[in-house]
Amino acid sequence: MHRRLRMLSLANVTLHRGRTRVLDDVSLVVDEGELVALIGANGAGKTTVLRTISGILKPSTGTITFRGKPIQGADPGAIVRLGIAHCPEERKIWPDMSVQEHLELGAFIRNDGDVDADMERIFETFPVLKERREQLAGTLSGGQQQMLAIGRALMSRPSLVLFDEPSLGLAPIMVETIGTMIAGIRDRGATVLLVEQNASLALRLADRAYVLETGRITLTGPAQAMIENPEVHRAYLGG
Amino acid sequence: QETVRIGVVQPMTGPVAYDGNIYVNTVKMLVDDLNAKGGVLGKKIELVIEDGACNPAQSVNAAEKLVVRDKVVGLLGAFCSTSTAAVMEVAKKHKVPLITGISTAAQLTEQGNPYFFRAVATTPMLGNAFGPVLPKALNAKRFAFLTLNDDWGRSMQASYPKAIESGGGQIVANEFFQQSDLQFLSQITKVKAANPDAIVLAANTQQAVALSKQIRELGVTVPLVGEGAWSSDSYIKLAGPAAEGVYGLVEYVYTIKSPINEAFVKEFQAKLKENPSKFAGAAHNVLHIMVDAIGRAGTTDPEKIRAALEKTDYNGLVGNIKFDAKHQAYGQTVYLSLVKNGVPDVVETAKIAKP
Amino acid sequence: MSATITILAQHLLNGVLIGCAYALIAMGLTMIFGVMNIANFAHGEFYMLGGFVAFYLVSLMGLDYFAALPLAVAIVVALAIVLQHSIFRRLREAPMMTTTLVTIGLSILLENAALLLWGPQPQSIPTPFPTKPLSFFGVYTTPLYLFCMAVTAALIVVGHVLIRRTRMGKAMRATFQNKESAALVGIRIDRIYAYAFAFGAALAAAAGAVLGGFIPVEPATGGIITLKAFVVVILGGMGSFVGAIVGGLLLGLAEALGAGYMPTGWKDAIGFFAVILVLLFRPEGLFKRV
Amino acid sequence: MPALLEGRGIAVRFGGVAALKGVDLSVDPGEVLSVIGPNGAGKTTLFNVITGRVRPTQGSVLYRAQPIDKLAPFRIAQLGVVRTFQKTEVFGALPLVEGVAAGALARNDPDPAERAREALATVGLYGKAHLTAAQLSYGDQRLLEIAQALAADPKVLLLDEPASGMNHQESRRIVDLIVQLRARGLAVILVEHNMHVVMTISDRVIVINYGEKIADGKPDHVRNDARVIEAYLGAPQAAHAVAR
Amino acid sequence: MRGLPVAAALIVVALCAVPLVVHDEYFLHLFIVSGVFVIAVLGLDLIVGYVGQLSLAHAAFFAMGAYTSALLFVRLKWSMWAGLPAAALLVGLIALVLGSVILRTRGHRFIIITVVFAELMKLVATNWVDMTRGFMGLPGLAVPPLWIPGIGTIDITAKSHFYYVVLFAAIVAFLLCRALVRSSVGHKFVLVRENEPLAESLGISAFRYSMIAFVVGAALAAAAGSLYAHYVGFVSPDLFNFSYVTIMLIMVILGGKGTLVGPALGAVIFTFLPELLREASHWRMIVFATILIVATLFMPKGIIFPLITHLVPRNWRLRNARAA
Ligand SMILES: Nc1ncnc2c1ncn2[C@@H]1O[C@H](COP(=O)(O)OP(=O)(O)OP(=O)(O)O)[C@@H](O)[C@H]1O
Ligand SMILES: Nc1ncnc2c1ncn2[C@@H]1O[C@H](COP(=O)(O)OP(=O)(O)OP(=O)(O)O)[C@@H](O)[C@H]1O
Ligand SMILES: [Mg+2]
Ligand SMILES: [Mg+2]
Repeated sequence: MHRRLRMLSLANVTLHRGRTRVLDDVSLVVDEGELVALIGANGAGKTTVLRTISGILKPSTGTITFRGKPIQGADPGAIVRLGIAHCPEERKIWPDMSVQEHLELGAFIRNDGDVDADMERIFETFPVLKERREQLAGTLSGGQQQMLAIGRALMSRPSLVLFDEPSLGLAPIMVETIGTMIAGIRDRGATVLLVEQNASLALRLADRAYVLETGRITLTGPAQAMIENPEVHRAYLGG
Repeated sequence: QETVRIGVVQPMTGPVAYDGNIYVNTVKMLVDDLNAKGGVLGKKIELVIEDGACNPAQSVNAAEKLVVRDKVVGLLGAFCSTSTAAVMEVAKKHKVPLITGISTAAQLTEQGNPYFFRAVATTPMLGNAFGPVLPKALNAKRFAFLTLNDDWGRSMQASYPKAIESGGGQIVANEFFQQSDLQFLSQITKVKAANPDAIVLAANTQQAVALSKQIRELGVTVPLVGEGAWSSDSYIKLAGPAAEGVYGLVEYVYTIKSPINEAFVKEFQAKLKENPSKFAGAAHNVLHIMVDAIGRAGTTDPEKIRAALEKTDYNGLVGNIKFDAKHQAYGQTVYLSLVKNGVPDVVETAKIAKP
Repeated sequence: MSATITILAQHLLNGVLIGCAYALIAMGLTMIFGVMNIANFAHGEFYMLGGFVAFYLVSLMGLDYFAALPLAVAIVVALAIVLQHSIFRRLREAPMMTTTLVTIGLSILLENAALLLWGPQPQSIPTPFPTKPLSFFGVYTTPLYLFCMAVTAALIVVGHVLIRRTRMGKAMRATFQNKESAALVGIRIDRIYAYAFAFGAALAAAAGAVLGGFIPVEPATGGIITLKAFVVVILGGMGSFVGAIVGGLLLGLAEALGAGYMPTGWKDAIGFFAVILVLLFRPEGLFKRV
Repeated sequence: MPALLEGRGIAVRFGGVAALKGVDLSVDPGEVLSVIGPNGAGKTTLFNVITGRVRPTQGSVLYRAQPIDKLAPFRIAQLGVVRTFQKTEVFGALPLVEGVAAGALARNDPDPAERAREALATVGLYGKAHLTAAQLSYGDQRLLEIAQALAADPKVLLLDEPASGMNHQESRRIVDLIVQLRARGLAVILVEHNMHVVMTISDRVIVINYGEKIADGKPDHVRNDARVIEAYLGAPQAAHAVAR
Repeated sequence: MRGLPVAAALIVVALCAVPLVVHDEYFLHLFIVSGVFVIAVLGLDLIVGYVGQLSLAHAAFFAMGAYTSALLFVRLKWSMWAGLPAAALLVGLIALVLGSVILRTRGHRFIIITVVFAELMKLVATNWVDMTRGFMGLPGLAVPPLWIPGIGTIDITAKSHFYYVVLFAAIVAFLLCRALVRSSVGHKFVLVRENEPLAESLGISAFRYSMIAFVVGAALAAAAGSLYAHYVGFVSPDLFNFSYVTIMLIMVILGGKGTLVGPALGAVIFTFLPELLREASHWRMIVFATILIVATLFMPKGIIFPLITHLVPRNWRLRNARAA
């Protein structure tokens, strides 16, 4: 593999919520064009890592750099404008806004005219969203909302996408679609940091992976090696 | 005690704060004058003023404080009739005399509260004095009523018609509006439909302005005559052209020709930069009546002051004032004013008969 | 035209005029209510401030009426931004009860500040319109009334388009439905709060400045304005500009006709009953917020 | 003998969307019935109908042979038909025991706190009873939801994606729990996209697609149904999903 | 926890001693008014603090209680002893009817419909002149003598006497509310407040328990209104003014909604505060509003509750540490 450009790196990031230390000296890197998975048990801190990168939470110590520039402490708006999109856990859709409006706002930071074309692409992946263009998102089914949240995140044309459990609440057939879609994102040159409870899916898609346990990175390596790691297999893949 | 304390409960905030403040400023000015002349009983007069906000509960709290804490020998006030009615109960409980110069609701004196005195004509008394002459003075036969829907407006519509009819008039419409109304288009349209020769109104400044403007805007050109703000500076200024030719039925107007009034108006203009309104006139009356009674009682004992008040025979801005058995003032002059070129001229007078 | 028909026509015209005034009053409230989800009890005070500032600009500083209106709105907006920055910014996570209490406090504060600053005297804004009424077949109105209707219509269209059609309007709605994901698509939350609050205040101030020409303003005006605005907003549906105008017109017509043909003492009850009925049978208001 | 809970021809329309088009189902004590189907098929809507949150446009729901589709949600819960939610619902600010006691209180149980502690013990949260619900991690909150439902002493328990967002180990806990509840004689209706969970514990599976029932039977039968594979499992990957 | 009953007893003793220590009748007057507000505000706290619905109709219930009692006195010569329970009962019934309509709405709609109801009631009080004398109100209400078995008849018109009547009523109201919120009913109030759909899905009728709080709250407000009417001797439609409900809400929320001690203390503080601010004359309401806004912003849990939780446990901790 030739040397790629470093896209994102977290160095010794620590974060507290109240008195608890939720992230403990977390360091990880994502190179341009890579698909990196972050797996770990419930409450390990995966969501917290993503929220810290996208500027919702501020780390207590440590640095986060994007394409060589420090971004820790910047606000989420500024971070999206750098090209980082975050598809949040539990969808966080806007219940009283239509499907179409979600996608339009997904492209909030863009001024180019291609928004409609991108929207069509989303509709191709999730035809049901096209059918429900005018429906208020609050009345969509759980899985439909998940698709909408993914579509919204992609509308900003990010160079780095943070996915937080994109397969949550999706039917098996849709899980496959999502898998294909995420692989496609990487194939078109974007970079992906993927958090998933469905570890088999994540490791199947990823180039490299990190394992997070109670706020600390405990293991890292190529995805294939992880799948073969007996510890990982027992804890996250089931055997 | 070094001073003779008189308590004042008036609205200094809330919907009628403007008029309440005029009252308060007037009594302050007049007390300075009285003190310059030696005060009463050889002591200085001290005013203790509290905001009642035209709200009965606040007025009660204010009065309680004045009587209990400040040990005032007498109370002036409570602007709105409901607040006065509430304060009356406090006066009675603590046996301190209370004089109002503003609250005109007839019931107040009918209860026979021994500590309450009213130095102003009630609406029925005004109606009886002026009703018979209105048809001729306004050259009108068909009268329509459009008044505030409160005790004042209701008692006007109840008591004026007989008096007006006795002068040859006829009532063709009875309409009301609310304290909270911002516009009166529906009511005016209804009144207009009755084809009156004159409209009888009851309103305070803010509503009076809007009312007279809107009446003209809906193409009604007949004379207007009203109780309330119709001869006051603030009304005339705000209503502008709409105030021209409006008649007022008032207990006091600053254009009264008498030495005592002219002196008062001069001082008022000099110190407060406007012409005294009827509220200033009322303040002048009640303050002097109270001080006069304290002087005649020769003591600051509220009970004795109460007794002295019953024997009041005071000559002031509006002539002679006495109290009847129920402590209702009579004998004073009342005025019909007409706004011409921004000045409310007196065009007719009458005397309040003993009830 | 026969007299009864002339009178009916006059009542209808009155109703439309009053309805426009109500719609104008309600628009800013429906905006803050429907979008920011704050029941703004200080709405009437922004109205009052708009009226007073316009009065001072025209009457005391001799400014041209048409220049004074936007300037008055701008001044109130500046104040709103200060208030938003110092107070409402801190209330983003607060429950409804807290925000309601704060707006009640603000309304007391603004009313009494106005009292201290300007005194309790009611003021009416001098307008350049001829005061001579216009008569069409015995039905009367004035140029000022017509101007008010025109302004109302214009503001309603502008407001509706702004909230429903523009990027900024959509960003506002998104922000108040879920701040976090709004931030994640790049919306600047701080600005959105400031814009939304300022826009609501601007509409209130515009109403005060325009209606102040024929309804005198005084420091205590706010209370009744807020109440009427709430009634209209419930009738029409929260957050809906179309609802505000329909609710306003309905209330205006109901009051005008009710007062025209019923004992006038119960006039206000008509609107209140309408509100209760609407809430019972169409709890989302006549217009949903779509 | 009539089934414990029975739905007959349930149909629901939301404006233009037909969410359910005449679905039948029935469940008996000690039985686990799974309802699966693609996203938007109408599974949550079916739960909403059974628990009284949505009124069916057609059809009826019978509990112990009595119609319950006109009852208020709280009445239905009091009868013993209790659910959990797809999007986690807990009493965030309250200590666990107080929140879980809700169901017992609703039945006027003499000792609601004790019932709450039992329910917490059943799902394995007894050790965290001193925390508030909001302090729990997502996975623990999902378990808490089941405890809340158990304290209401359900006869029919409806679980909406209890294993979503759980990793392999954690979803095993859910499986064990459901097995335990079935052994107690509860009827369980399960909506779940985790095929491992569904295939392990279901006695029967029904499959809904676009509001219509397209299959009904034993797990093995359903798994190999061509229509189910096409609409839901996805042909070649089906094995994959199951193997996870 | 053994300190608590002792503290409660001390507080009651201190409250009983007020008229013996406070000879200033004006302060005594404020204490009496506070006591009346304590009763009303405890009722408001049930619906606002425990069930979590912001009702702005509470002052209207207060006023309706005052009117009922006043009308019974003026028209039928019923004394306060009969008028007070009658007012509580009647207003409770009205709340029941009203609640059956409006408790189906929630959130902002509920808030506003309660304002509208209050305004409607005010219109009734002003326009039903034959019954209520409209704006003039009903004057001349009297405080009846109190007959205690074994002691005989006592005149309680003096402030120092009436104070004890109000104190007694406030303690009864407090104990009643305490019993209610500590019962399973109170527990259900809280569950409904915390997550209404969830409570419903677990078998708790949000409607029924909101209704209980609403009706009991209204009855308490009416009882307070009745006491107030007879104490002041006068009722008028101004009792329906928005300012009353504002002040009651301030008492509840800044006192600490969802507790009983908080709103009770809030009632005392916010009866005295505006009066003490009289010194500020024209600035009075501005100062008051500023205090209100600042306190709401920076003390979302109320002023009293944080004080208690911050001061008391520390002392206890110390004491426990010493004991150990
Ligand atoms: N506001 C908070 N206060 C205290 N602790 C918190 C807070 N928010 C999160 N935590 C804790 O931080 C830890 C990490 O949470 P996080 O949501 O990042 O986990 P996760 O790995 O995404 O888990 P899951 O797979 O369940 O989503 C958890 O133990 C959680 O309890
Ligand atoms: N209030 C509503 N208005 C319009 N459509 C609605 C409403 N509620 C649900 N729907 C639609 O009904 C259909 C069924 O939704 P439901 O939530 O029951 O799906 P589901 O089977 O639970 O899906 P998932 O697996 O994604 O949770 C969906 O297409 C949804 O968009
Ligand atoms: Mg997570
Ligand atoms: Mg679902």
